[in-house]
Amino acid sequence: MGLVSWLFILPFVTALAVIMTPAGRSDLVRKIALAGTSLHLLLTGYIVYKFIQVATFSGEGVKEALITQLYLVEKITWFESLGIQYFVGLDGISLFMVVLTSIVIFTGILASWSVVERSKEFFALLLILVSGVFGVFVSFDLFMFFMFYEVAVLPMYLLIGIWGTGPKEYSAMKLTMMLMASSALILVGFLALYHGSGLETFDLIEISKVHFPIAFQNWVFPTIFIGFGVIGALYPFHTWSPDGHSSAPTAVSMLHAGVLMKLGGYGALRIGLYLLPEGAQNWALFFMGLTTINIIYGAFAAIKQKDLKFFTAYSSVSHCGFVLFGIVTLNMIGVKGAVIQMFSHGIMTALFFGLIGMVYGRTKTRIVTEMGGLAKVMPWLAVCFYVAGLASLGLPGLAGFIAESHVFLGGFIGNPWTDATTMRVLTVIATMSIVVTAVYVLRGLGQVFQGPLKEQFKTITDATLTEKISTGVLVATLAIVGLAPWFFIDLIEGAIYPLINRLSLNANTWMTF
Amino acid sequence: MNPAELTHTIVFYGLALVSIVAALLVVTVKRIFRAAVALATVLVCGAGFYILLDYDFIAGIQLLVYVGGIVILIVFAVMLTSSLEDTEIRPSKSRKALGIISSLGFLATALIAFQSTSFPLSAPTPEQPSDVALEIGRKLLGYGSDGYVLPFEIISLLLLSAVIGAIVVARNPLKKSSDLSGQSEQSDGSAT
Amino acid sequence: MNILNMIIAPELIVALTGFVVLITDLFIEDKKRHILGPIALIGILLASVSVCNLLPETSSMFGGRFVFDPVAGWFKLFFLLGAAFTVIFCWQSKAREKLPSTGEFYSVLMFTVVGMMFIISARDLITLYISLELATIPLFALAAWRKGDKLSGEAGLKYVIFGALASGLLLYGLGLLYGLSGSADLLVISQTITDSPALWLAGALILAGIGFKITMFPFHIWAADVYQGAPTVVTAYLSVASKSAGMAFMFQILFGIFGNALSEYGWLIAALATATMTLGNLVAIVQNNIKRFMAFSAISQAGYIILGFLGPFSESVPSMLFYLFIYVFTNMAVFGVIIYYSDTTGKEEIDDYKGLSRTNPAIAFVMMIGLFSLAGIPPLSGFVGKFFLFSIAAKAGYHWLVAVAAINSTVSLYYYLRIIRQMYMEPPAENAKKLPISKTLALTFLLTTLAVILLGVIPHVYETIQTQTTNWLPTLNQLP
Amino acid sequence: MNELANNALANSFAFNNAWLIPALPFFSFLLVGLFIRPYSEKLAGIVATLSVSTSAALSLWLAFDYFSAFPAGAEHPALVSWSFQWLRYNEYLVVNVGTLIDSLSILLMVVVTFVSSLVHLYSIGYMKGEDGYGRYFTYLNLFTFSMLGLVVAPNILQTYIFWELVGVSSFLLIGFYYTKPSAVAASKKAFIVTRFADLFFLVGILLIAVVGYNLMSLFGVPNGLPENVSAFDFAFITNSGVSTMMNNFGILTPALILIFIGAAGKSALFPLHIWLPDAMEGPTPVSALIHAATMVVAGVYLVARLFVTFAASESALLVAAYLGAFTCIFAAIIACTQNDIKRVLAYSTLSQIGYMMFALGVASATETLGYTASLFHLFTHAFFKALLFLGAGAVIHSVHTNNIWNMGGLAKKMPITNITFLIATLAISGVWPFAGFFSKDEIIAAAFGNHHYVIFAIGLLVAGITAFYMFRIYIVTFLGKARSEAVDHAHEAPMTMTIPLMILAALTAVVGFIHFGDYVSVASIITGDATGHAEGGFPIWIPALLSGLTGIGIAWFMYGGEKDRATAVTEKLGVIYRVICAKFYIDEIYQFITHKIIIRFISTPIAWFDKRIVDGGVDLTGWLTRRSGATLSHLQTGQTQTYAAWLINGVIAVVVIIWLYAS
Amino acid sequence: MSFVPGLFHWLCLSTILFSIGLYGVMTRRNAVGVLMSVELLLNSAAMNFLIFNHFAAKPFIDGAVMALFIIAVAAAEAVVAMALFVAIFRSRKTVDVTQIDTLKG
Repeated sequence: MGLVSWLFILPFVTALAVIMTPAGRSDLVRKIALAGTSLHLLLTGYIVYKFIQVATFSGEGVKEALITQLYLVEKITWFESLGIQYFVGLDGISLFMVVLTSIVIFTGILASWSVVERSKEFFALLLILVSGVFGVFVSFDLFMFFMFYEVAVLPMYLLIGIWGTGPKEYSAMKLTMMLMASSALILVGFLALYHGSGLETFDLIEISKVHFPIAFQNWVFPTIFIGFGVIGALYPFHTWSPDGHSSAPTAVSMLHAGVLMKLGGYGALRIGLYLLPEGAQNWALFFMGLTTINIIYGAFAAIKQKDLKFFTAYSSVSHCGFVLFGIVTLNMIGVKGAVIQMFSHGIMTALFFGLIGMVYGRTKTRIVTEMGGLAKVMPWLAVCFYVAGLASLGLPGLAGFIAESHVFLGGFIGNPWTDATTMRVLTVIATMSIVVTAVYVLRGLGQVFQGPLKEQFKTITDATLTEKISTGVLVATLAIVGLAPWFFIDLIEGAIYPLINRLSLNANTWMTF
Repeated sequence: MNPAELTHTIVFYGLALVSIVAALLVVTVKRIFRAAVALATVLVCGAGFYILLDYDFIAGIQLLVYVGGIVILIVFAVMLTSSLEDTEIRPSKSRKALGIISSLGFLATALIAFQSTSFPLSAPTPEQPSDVALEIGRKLLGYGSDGYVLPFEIISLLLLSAVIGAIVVARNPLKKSSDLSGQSEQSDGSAT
Repeated sequence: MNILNMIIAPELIVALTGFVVLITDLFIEDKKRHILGPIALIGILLASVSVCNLLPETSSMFGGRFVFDPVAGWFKLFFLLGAAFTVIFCWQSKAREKLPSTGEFYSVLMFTVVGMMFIISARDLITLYISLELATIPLFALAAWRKGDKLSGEAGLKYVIFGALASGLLLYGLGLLYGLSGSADLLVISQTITDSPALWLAGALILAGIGFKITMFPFHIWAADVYQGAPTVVTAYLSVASKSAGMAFMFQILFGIFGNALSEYGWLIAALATATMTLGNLVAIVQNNIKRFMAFSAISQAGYIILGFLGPFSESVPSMLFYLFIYVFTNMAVFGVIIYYSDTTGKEEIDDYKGLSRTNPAIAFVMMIGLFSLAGIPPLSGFVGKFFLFSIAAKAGYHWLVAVAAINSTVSLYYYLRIIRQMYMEPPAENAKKLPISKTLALTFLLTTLAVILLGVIPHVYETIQTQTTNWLPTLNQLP
Repeated sequence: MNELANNALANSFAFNNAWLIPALPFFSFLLVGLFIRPYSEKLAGIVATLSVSTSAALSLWLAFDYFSAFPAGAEHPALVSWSFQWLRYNEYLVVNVGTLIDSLSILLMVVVTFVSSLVHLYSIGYMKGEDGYGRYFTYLNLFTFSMLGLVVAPNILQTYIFWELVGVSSFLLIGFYYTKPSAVAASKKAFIVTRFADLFFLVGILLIAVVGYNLMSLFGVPNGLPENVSAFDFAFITNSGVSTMMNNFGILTPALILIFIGAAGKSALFPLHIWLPDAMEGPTPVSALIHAATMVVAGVYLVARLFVTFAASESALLVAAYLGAFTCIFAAIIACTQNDIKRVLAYSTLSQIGYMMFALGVASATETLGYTASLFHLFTHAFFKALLFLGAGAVIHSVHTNNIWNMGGLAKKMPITNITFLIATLAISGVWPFAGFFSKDEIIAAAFGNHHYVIFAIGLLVAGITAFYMFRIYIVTFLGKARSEAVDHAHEAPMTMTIPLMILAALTAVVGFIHFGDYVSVASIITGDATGHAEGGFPIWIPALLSGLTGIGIAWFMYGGEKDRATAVTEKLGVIYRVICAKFYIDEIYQFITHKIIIRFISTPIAWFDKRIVDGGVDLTGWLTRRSGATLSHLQTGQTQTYAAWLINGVIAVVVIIWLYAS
Repeated sequence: MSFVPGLFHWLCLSTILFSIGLYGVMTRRNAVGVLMSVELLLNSAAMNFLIFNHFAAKPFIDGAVMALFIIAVAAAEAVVAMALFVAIFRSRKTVDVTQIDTLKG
């Protein structure tokens, strides 16, 4: 098996190892899971190193490319009568997402150090979920993509249902049903692509060589965009996220909000925009309106929330709105912003949910008004919480600003197919979210960490070592991405050129970058 | 209309009338035993029809097997499951209505369908093959492309398994255990 | 002529096993009755071996009346597989699920398998009808096998009446076909019939016969009551083997007779498929009895399989066969657990599965894998099978139908998850304890779970079916 | 730009690594914050102060080098000494983080580093014994770093980045005493109000950048600019060709107004001023540093940096002028009625910034005197306002109360603070030898010079009012008899606190005499030369000095004597007094808007809508499927005969459907 | 239309018998009655085959063979059905189809 396949086989193998451990030794289970994920971190690092060596992402061949250039490719025929292959590879975007997932699962395992009840199944399911997510990010065959997508979605049900809190069955069932219904839409889209392309293959690269008729694109693009939008918390379909996250255990909501919601953005980009450019052009304005509501709606709803997890869930609804907003701006800067926002929001929400889990572990309550003045007793967590909060409101020097500035700039520059003034008006409305985000972040964190310390919280301890490492790693990533964006930006840019070139391939005006 | 055709038509309509009345009796008469008798008359008229269609061998089989065997079997069943006199209570009004509507509906659709399709009639060759029975016998055991030895074998298996099944289901258990539920049945294994 | 390579060998072997079991049953005492199961199994094994080495070629006997081609071969394997599982479950069930007079049970079972094998190989109306009746009438008796039990009796009664009515209608339809074409040979019929109202009536009547057999929408009403009433071993057999026989019969009719007209009536099949799927899924949500629940799940699965008749036949025949193959394994895995659980604890309600994962995790895992495969969750084979079927419907242009089918499989996931919720999320009842399991049953569960997981991932299974059966339809029409 | 000057500067150490000036506080922020703070608090204070003072020395050295290379009166070029490509959106939108050195940035650098090091020194004494001592110095260093980063930014996006960082560090510092709910609320209010203004600033930047980008992609890089210039760079924005083109596109004025709103938010001009008085919750040295000398002048700096573009668009400067003037008079009036010493100083800062802003506003492309006057006032104001705050800090430190009415008679107890406070009060009132006189006089002259007679009148009036309220608090706190027993055991502040006071006092005395015009000025488009000084004509300083002295007189009259005539006057004013005292109820209006309207009428309905309608929709579909499942299951009646009916009618239905379809 | 019984007349006869059989299945309350109606159905189907054989496939006699087999199948069905009715009668004391409906929902 080549290097890239190990990305999703390693978590699976760790899961098996976790299941195989003898029943008595529950602490051994956590250690194996940690070993597996740290090994995975090394693997990702090595792959990034190999990728940078072999990939060219700024030469002039790249600017005019029309087909995504993949690296470290492995291709084995699977069902060759139907044209299904085991087709795995990496390009700028998926590498970026792989790094994100690897970091989030590593910190996720650390953050769930205290899960004791049936920990074997918990860690096994978590790792299977992650191997599904890795599978999605590296597979370039529609059938495999869909298969891993559903593998990623299903363990959520058991994870929330068994280890969750509050109305766990209801929210687990609602979450699974909405995500599976969305995968139904995606399935229709994929099969339409498979048969619409005329050539007998599920290979993404081959299908991208076909120019689909406009009418065909006009109905397939919204199906796929909405299908992926549901998991990317697109406006009317986001209701599963607050319930799902608030009753999910810490590591699960870290993983889910951090990584699974990015599948939506990634899928819309990789399948929707890449294969159906004209469809994207016709629908861009509609979805831009929807995502702007998404951003503002999520932010305003977050102000009112009393429960910390609901508060973060609505904030991630608003931030995921940025991702989809960036995609429908249809220009290089906007789409690049969308990808960076996927990464930065992934890290941010993982940090948020991790910290909430740790605070909940100590104060046994998530209601904001019941807590107060915790900064005195747990300074480390308070600092990390504030870093996450400031990153989410887009403070320069942290990852949030880089992504948001790209998205706003992309929105302002516009594209030749949508009318510029409406696009700019929508972008201004979206920019207003930085104020609303500031309001709810500071309101929430102020109520929890500042103000006089309540009696019963006097004896709380600060972060333990594992918690320090996990939050430390996430904060460091936010800072690195925020302070030194230049080294990975052109890595993404190289991967986005084909998408943008295809947009103007058949349109009359040639898209200036 | 030469005399042969005339008798043919008269007999046809006579038999048709009798069999339809008898069929109506089968489905409507209150006492089940009378229904069995009506069924017998329908089958006999059926045999008559077969003779009209020049298939006297089949008519013979019909009389022998159908009327002789199956009707007698039904009579046994009637006696075993209820006393001769007890009458069957009338079906509810709505059930009767539903029955009439569906059956008439079916009749209407079928007749309209037959009305409007022209069936490919085979050329009216005057002479019938010398002996239908011989022909049938040759067909039944024929191995060739037009023989039906395979269904002949299969029907034998069918009859065998039907009989076995019937015996297992209808055998009355030796012990008169009050609790008839399956639970107790297990204790003594299958009664040979 | 060596008996094993005669193309009628499989049928003969199975019939022979039937007789052997019947006769040995006469001569052994009560205590040794449990050896009958293995004898039946050996017979089935022999038959499948002979089917396998006959598989790739196509040849005919009795002057074209009896044909053995790859599709028939695969169908025979499905019947044998279904029968094998039924025999194992009947043989292994000790307490509540133990059937009276097992000797007769096995022989009648064998005879029905022979009937099913003849359906797919028949090439004329009479053989087709008689083998269908052989495959159906003994089932009436099987359904009522546990004569003491009221429910089993009622199930048998309903099955007899409904079955007799359906076969009456089917017969009337076949009569019309015979009338319209003047001959009893399927090939001749398919070449002579032209579109006429009488043909539509004949088609509808035959559809009734088919619908009864594979529990399609307007004709599925009997399924729930019979599945619930009949002994669980028979229900398993009904849901797998009888449904495959129905599919075999549908192949013969739709491909054999209406082959060329099929594409025009695609909309009818699409409508029936939608109705069957949706009804099966919706009603399954509110079921509490596990057997009745499996009945509606089987009805919805029938809805998915019919999708295959819409698409181009070179691709749809292999996909349908592949889906059936997976369906046999998955359904038998789930029914195995149901039979085992009701055998050891005597409970049939969904809520009785509370906390199964705590008391015996292995059984719960087998059940979960089976249910997830039925729901079509990757990477299990159920998903792969469904994906290929939906892709056929998409190729035929019925995108709306693919959407409906996908939404239906999501709804189906809802009620499969209801059981998994009981097993994994609810705390076990107090007196729940680890249930004893025999080695053979454990082996069967292992086999089914492995098959369910590996069939989807390993491509060779689908590839072999595909290569052997793509050009089946044309060969169907030029045999003498 | 002659060669000699260029190479003289080329090899000067200070110029080449000017980036050290902002970098030093950053490194010390990391060092102190992460490592030193947990171990020893004292060391943290010392290291922090040392780093800021070294960067102060460096900036002085840089100033010396720069002005020796470009002597006074000559033209002062803007040179980018060091920069690297931080973020590349596309080839015309590139953010090169670096250091831009010109007279304006040097002025600000000197002021910021100097005042910051004094405040650091002062805080060592002031904050002794407080818990979170190390944390305080880390925040202070972070603030100094971000302020310096803002000042040296060569492009507008880097300004925005450090603008935000300044906002965050002020949030942290205001909320230093986070156990006090009022401090938490104040810090939150400050951050949100500035963040609201930054929204407009960001939109302004986006507008200019995108239009610039379109221009460059259509017409290429304007001549006279380096090849790799980006649409964000100040060089590009202030380029006259570019601004004229943008003007006739009609987007220059709206963009500049947006940017001005951003500046107004940070410099707390009228509508967005509410956060500054509350910011007094933070420790006093913080108020001294942030709310006197540095952060609040960032807005003025920004307008000064873009002065050429502002001048190119007609109405942008007018808006600045009138808003500045109004804030000036508005804040001055309120200052007269406040009882908390720090609130008074806060409002006085508001009014002085109003001065600076309207000084810039009255300047124009041709008459650039206002530009120099405003920056001169910024320079002098930094010193005497910092002195006032530190003095007030010393007083509060010893008397432990902010309310001036329970102070009084402190002159004897705290002689040094008294004298230094007096010098600063004289300076701000515009009395001759001290700095305030020169800079304020120049502003009024500029207003008069550019024929803005209304603003000129306001300037004069406010000069008087300033003198009045400053002397009011001086007299009440230092002279007269002690009004509470706390005053008895008041004692002089320790050495570390009095030394900065004395240095600042000396500076306020001396700095007025610098010929500011030669150093900091912008060439007027027409005459080409910088008009540093108001030449000849009517000596404006006379009326200015007179109004100052009258203000002092009135204050002496009302508060000097034993009879407190002040209460008499306030009764007569009655309701007017109460309105002013309540700061024109602006805070309540904001409170109403934010809490009542936003929380009640927008976010609650959205949260409710989300729960009921959108969520309800999903649950409805779930309920619907279950309901239809139940109804369909009733079709299974159990009656065999109905099943038979189903079968037969099924057949009939199929035939009929085929028939309908076929026909 | 002429009185001589052509194909259509015969078909009318067999369809009428068939529909009466259908009516019987739907309304007869006694299980044995239902069985009798089923016999009617099968008998009319057999007649149908013979009619078509006589009119549409004269020289061949496939129809007749089919009729024979139908009689055999009818017999088998009757056997199983009767056994079932007897078993049910023994356990429930009634063969009234409308009362045997415990399995529903």
